[in-house]
Amino acid sequence: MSILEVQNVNKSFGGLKALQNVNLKVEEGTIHAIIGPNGAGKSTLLNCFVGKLIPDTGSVMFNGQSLLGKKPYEINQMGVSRVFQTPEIFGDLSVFENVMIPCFAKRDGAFRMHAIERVEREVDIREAAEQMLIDVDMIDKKHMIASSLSRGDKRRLEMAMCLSQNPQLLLLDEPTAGMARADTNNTIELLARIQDRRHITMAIIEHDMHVVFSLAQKISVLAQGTVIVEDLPENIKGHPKVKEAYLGEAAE
Amino acid sequence: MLGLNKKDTKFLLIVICLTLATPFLMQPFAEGTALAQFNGGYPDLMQRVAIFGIFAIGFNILFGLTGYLSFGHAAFLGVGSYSAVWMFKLLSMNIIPGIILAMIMSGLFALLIGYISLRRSGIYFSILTLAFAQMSYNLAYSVLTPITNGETGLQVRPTDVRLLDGANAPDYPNLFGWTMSTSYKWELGAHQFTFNVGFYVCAVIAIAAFYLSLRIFRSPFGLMLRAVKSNQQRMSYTGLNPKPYTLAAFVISGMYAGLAGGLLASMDPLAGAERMQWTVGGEVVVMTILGGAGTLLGPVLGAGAIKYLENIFSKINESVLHSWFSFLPDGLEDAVVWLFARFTGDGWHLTLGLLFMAVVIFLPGGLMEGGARIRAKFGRRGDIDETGAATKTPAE
Amino acid sequence: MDQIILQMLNGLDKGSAYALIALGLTLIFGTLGVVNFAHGALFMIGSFCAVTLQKLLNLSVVTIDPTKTDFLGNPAKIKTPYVEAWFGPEMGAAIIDWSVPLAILFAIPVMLFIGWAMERGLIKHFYKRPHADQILVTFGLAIVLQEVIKQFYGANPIPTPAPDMFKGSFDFGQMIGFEANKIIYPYWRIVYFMFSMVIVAGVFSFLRFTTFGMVVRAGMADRETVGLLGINIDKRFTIMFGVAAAVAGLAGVMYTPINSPNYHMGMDFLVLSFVVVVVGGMGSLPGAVLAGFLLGILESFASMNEIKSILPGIDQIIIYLVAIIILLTRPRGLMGKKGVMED
Amino acid sequence: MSLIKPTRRGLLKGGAYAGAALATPTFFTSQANAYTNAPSGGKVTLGFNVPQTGPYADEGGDELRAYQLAVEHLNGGGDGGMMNTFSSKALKGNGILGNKVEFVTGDTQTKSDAARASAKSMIEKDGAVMITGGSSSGVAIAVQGLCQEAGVIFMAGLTHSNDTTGKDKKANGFRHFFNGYMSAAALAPVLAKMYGTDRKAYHLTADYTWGWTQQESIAAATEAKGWETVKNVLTPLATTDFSSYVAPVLNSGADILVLNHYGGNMINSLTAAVQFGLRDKQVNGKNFEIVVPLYSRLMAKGAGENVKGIFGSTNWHWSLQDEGSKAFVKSFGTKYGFPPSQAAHTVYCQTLLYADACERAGTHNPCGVGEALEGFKFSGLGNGDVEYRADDHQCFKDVLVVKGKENPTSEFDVLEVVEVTPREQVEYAPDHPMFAGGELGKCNAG
Repeated sequence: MSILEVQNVNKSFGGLKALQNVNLKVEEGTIHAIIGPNGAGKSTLLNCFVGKLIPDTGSVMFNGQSLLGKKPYEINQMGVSRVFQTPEIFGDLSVFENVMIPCFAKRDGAFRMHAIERVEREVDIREAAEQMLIDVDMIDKKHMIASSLSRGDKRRLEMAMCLSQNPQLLLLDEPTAGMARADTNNTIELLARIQDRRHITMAIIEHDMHVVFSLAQKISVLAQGTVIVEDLPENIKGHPKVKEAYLGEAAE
Repeated sequence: MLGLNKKDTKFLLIVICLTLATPFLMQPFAEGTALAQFNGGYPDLMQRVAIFGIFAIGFNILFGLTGYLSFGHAAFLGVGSYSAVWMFKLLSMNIIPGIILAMIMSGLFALLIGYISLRRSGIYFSILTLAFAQMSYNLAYSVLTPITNGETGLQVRPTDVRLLDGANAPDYPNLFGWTMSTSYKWELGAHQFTFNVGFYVCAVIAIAAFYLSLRIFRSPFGLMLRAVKSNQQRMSYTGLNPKPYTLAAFVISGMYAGLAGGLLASMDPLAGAERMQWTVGGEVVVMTILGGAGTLLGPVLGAGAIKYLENIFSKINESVLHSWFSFLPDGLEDAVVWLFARFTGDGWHLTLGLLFMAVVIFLPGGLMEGGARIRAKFGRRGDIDETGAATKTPAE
Repeated sequence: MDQIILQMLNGLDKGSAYALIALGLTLIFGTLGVVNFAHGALFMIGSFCAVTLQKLLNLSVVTIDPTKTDFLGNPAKIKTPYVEAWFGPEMGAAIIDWSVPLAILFAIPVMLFIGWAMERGLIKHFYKRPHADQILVTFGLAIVLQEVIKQFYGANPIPTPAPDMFKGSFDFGQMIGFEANKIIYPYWRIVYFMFSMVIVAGVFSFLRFTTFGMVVRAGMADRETVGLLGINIDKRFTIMFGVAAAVAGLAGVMYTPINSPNYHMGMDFLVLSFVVVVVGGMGSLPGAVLAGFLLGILESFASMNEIKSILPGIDQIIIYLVAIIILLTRPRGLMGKKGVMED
Repeated sequence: MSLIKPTRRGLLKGGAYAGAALATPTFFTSQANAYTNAPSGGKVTLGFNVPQTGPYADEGGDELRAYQLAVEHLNGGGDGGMMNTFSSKALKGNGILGNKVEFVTGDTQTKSDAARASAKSMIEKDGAVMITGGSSSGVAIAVQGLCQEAGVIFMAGLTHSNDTTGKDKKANGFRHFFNGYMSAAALAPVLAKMYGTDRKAYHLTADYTWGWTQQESIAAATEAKGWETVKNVLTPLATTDFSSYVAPVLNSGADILVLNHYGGNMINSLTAAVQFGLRDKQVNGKNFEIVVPLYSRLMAKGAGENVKGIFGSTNWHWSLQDEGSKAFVKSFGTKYGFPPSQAAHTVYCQTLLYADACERAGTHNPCGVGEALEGFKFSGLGNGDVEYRADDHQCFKDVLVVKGKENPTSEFDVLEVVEVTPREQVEYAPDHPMFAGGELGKCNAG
């Protein structure tokens, strides 16, 4: 069963058509990679999933419910989390607090006036957050201020924040961009482990083919705003259309 | 105790002790000495420090936690004062109904202004709040005179209705018969200490206000507010709606301002339109930053520093200076007096301006950072250091 | 109809003052990202440049005239300004008469210097600090500046008249076919309007047509990239700060005949100038100018009796009301850029 | 309770007055002090509460100079100033009732809140037994109310609103300065004489209480002389550029413009009116004229030569030639090098009058002092024969009608006195509708 279903989505900015008749299905429990050359519309598409952009036409269905016109926090509450290309974390807060916040959001919803309760006494939340930090190997950095983390750790923290919500669908925007090979491998391993353990559906935008082919169970190739191929990884490798899209770009 | 952990309880106890001992702390010098000029332990100043402390604590919940800089909080102070005085006129000179209405009205007003202003962020938000406050001030000064008594300010009169008060009820603001202006004096050698009912009412309320703000700082709600300041985008992609959180903080801080306004009117039953002017709103901004925005105790220190300066420095005139420096030879005396007179008496604004600049330049975290540095210098990291969130580490 | 034209003229005139102050403020916002609460004080200092020059020109030789007495019955002191002694009475009197326009020449170097000194000595260290800190430090500076002026010149307004030839008014209405006395307008206000147009045009063409200006504009858009190109953008920004101070100062100099300067006037204009800049949109120079004129004109119309009789007190709040409406309908003011000062 | 004993000092009319059980311990009655801040130790402290920052700081500074001079004279220093010409001879130059006069100063900032805070600190901290000063009616009324509650005497400084001794009058408050009604009563006959009785007036009025009361007074007085009030336009206090209010005047058919403004507002509106060339115009076949009902020399200076030939009224002017005025100008001028302003004159008189009343009453008790001031008739302080009316604590005295001088001989020579309107002409019944609605109440000694 597909958890995310995109049908005939069009989006243009002024005269520029960023997305044209995009169709996409993400199956539950899989890792689905979206690849494509620069400017193919990958990030635009992702923005349409999380409520940052609203498509001009078409539909985006999540678990049978339309995401169109919903606010980002509503979409998240439905079970969609997103990791950004440049890590979006709470820079002024400690690592531990960063992870606690999504736990609160998961438990208490979009708004709750819990002004008299104490963070210290929220045992469930604290335990969940600590477990999450152990899972991502960051428990030793629990009390550090998030903005003082290394770039890799920031991204790992962001991932931990998303995962701690136990989302049904995790969107990852170039999770390994700018990482050293070792870090990249760690990330691949982490994602694989999570998928294995929690069966979270993931949609990944990625440039690094090593990452894509290590993780993805299905791949959509986006070029010039439209999905040109959607297939299993082994079929993508030698696909002529994909070659054309990438070579065309290289030729420019 | 009181739903606080050990550190916070200790911190709160220290604050309580300091507050209750204010009549001693602000009156360190013996009467009749030259330094007695610097004594600030008289009722009006102590009340004002406590009241503006409340105002700043409330402002800090908005600005310190969410980072939203409002220039319009003076409007809530004014609304609080007007509501309280109207209660004195209509219902009773007992301050309880006045203070309750002050908080309700300012809360409603804050809800309205906050709902509109929070549609924008950053400087756009600041200007929106400023515009609302200036509109309130201008109207209160002129067109709304029937409600506000304009330039003169709303005052109580013997002819007022005062439905709940019997024939023997006090003519001045009181708490069940205890008039705010009653003072007791204790002379201890050359020292004189004044214990004023009004001040202790303010002090108890200020402690309660401080306690509430401590709880908010330590609550999940407080954590969410800090998240608003840190990264709103991440917040909404984490399934949290920043708007109601910010609006709640705005309304809470507006009610704190209203409470302060109600107390001001209770200590001195006159509500002037100037309370709504942007300079008053700016003053609370300055108090908060000066003391240390986002710290628990900083805003109170800032409020104290500014009110002390305003009331004590402006009174040091040239004849006072002459009496201090009369031991110097004539020519030198005049020169020294001239020099000091630039900064005191009618020059007290200059001292104020220089203080702002010095604090921001040398103590970026405000007075609290100064305190932390002093403690660090003596190689001791006290408990307050962390619980007071004086350092840059977030108090978890 | 004549009333509308008249208020239009008034609006343009008020607007030109607002526009000039807002222009300088935006240069500082836009280039340096600094919230400068001392900008009103710069306007005030500009005004006091005119006062200072007038005082300097009036420095006098004092002679005792035994035939007259002063208020205490002592022999009166007769003062003859040095300029009259040097250039002869007529020429000297003419120089004194023209002290306000002459103050432009005096104010430009003074204001450039003050702007430069402020930026190098203080503001430079606050680029990376939170806006709240910038507000507090510049607010402190504004207080210090105005108190210093008060020490020298006292608190009362000081009359600084326009030159004689600009003192009267002329019948603008008759020129365009109205009856006499329908549309009367003072010469000096026309001069002020023209002057501000020249300044605005000057600043815009400086930014548009000189290489210096082009670099600054590029730096405003993307400071880091321009810095990477090996251009010393900081130095140019310092100069822009000086220019902004000079624009504020000149606005102040020319405003003195309209509004006798006092040490407090900067604070009166501070709030207003921020409102104008924000309504225009942060970081947009044309926006600042446009908003200045818009608010000036609306303010003038709001003070018309016909409108006040329908909405009493509307002239008290019009500026703020317009600001709220504009900010709610256009999130970044009239012409604001995304992301400037939104956090 | 052996250590903690309540005293009257610092007690702002507490529970004792109200008779509330909690705060009325019996030991109050055993107190030696019968009233707030009774002087002790051979010293008496007066509180001078004047604007030291903000637009009226210079006026406040001048008041402070006059206060210092008065204190010097009361303590027997200097040349004695107007003490020598004052008709009452109770003052001996040995302080007040033998107590050496000391003073404290404070900053009103021309804001009711700050002024009250400052006055309270004088009463609570410094033990001031009398508060005086101020440069605006809002502040005067606010501080007057405070002094009534606290049980000290308030000798008002510069306040011109009818309300100060009208609907906001207080038993503990006294005003030497004149008011809007008196300005109008003095000005209207002169205006009628100079400009004729068939005139149409256009009023620009500062949009707050003082402006309204003055406008009401002027309109009533001039209308009684046959003038017509064409229009009254309220201008916001914060206005700095009055062009849009001045511009429509010429087309309104009015031939007189009345500027009910004070301070910075007055300077700016007058400057705008002159710049718009109103005074060069002919309307209804008559020269267009401008009137500024309340003049202050210090402020008029700020308008430069725009004031030339413009009529107004003032409380006192240094060029007066009576003995009292001459003595004061000499004494002040010798000490400070320039002539005193009307604000300085008023507060000097107020200080002397207070001291004299204490001497005559034989006490500093506000009730005794108030009784001595009520109905007190005196002369020799400038302004001819003066009476502090018992009904409303307003001083009645001659009012000066002045005009901006055409050919000033010095920088202080801004105004010239056109007419000294005798006291009878500006008097009114205590229950005059413009002053109705208030009650003096009973004196409060704390």
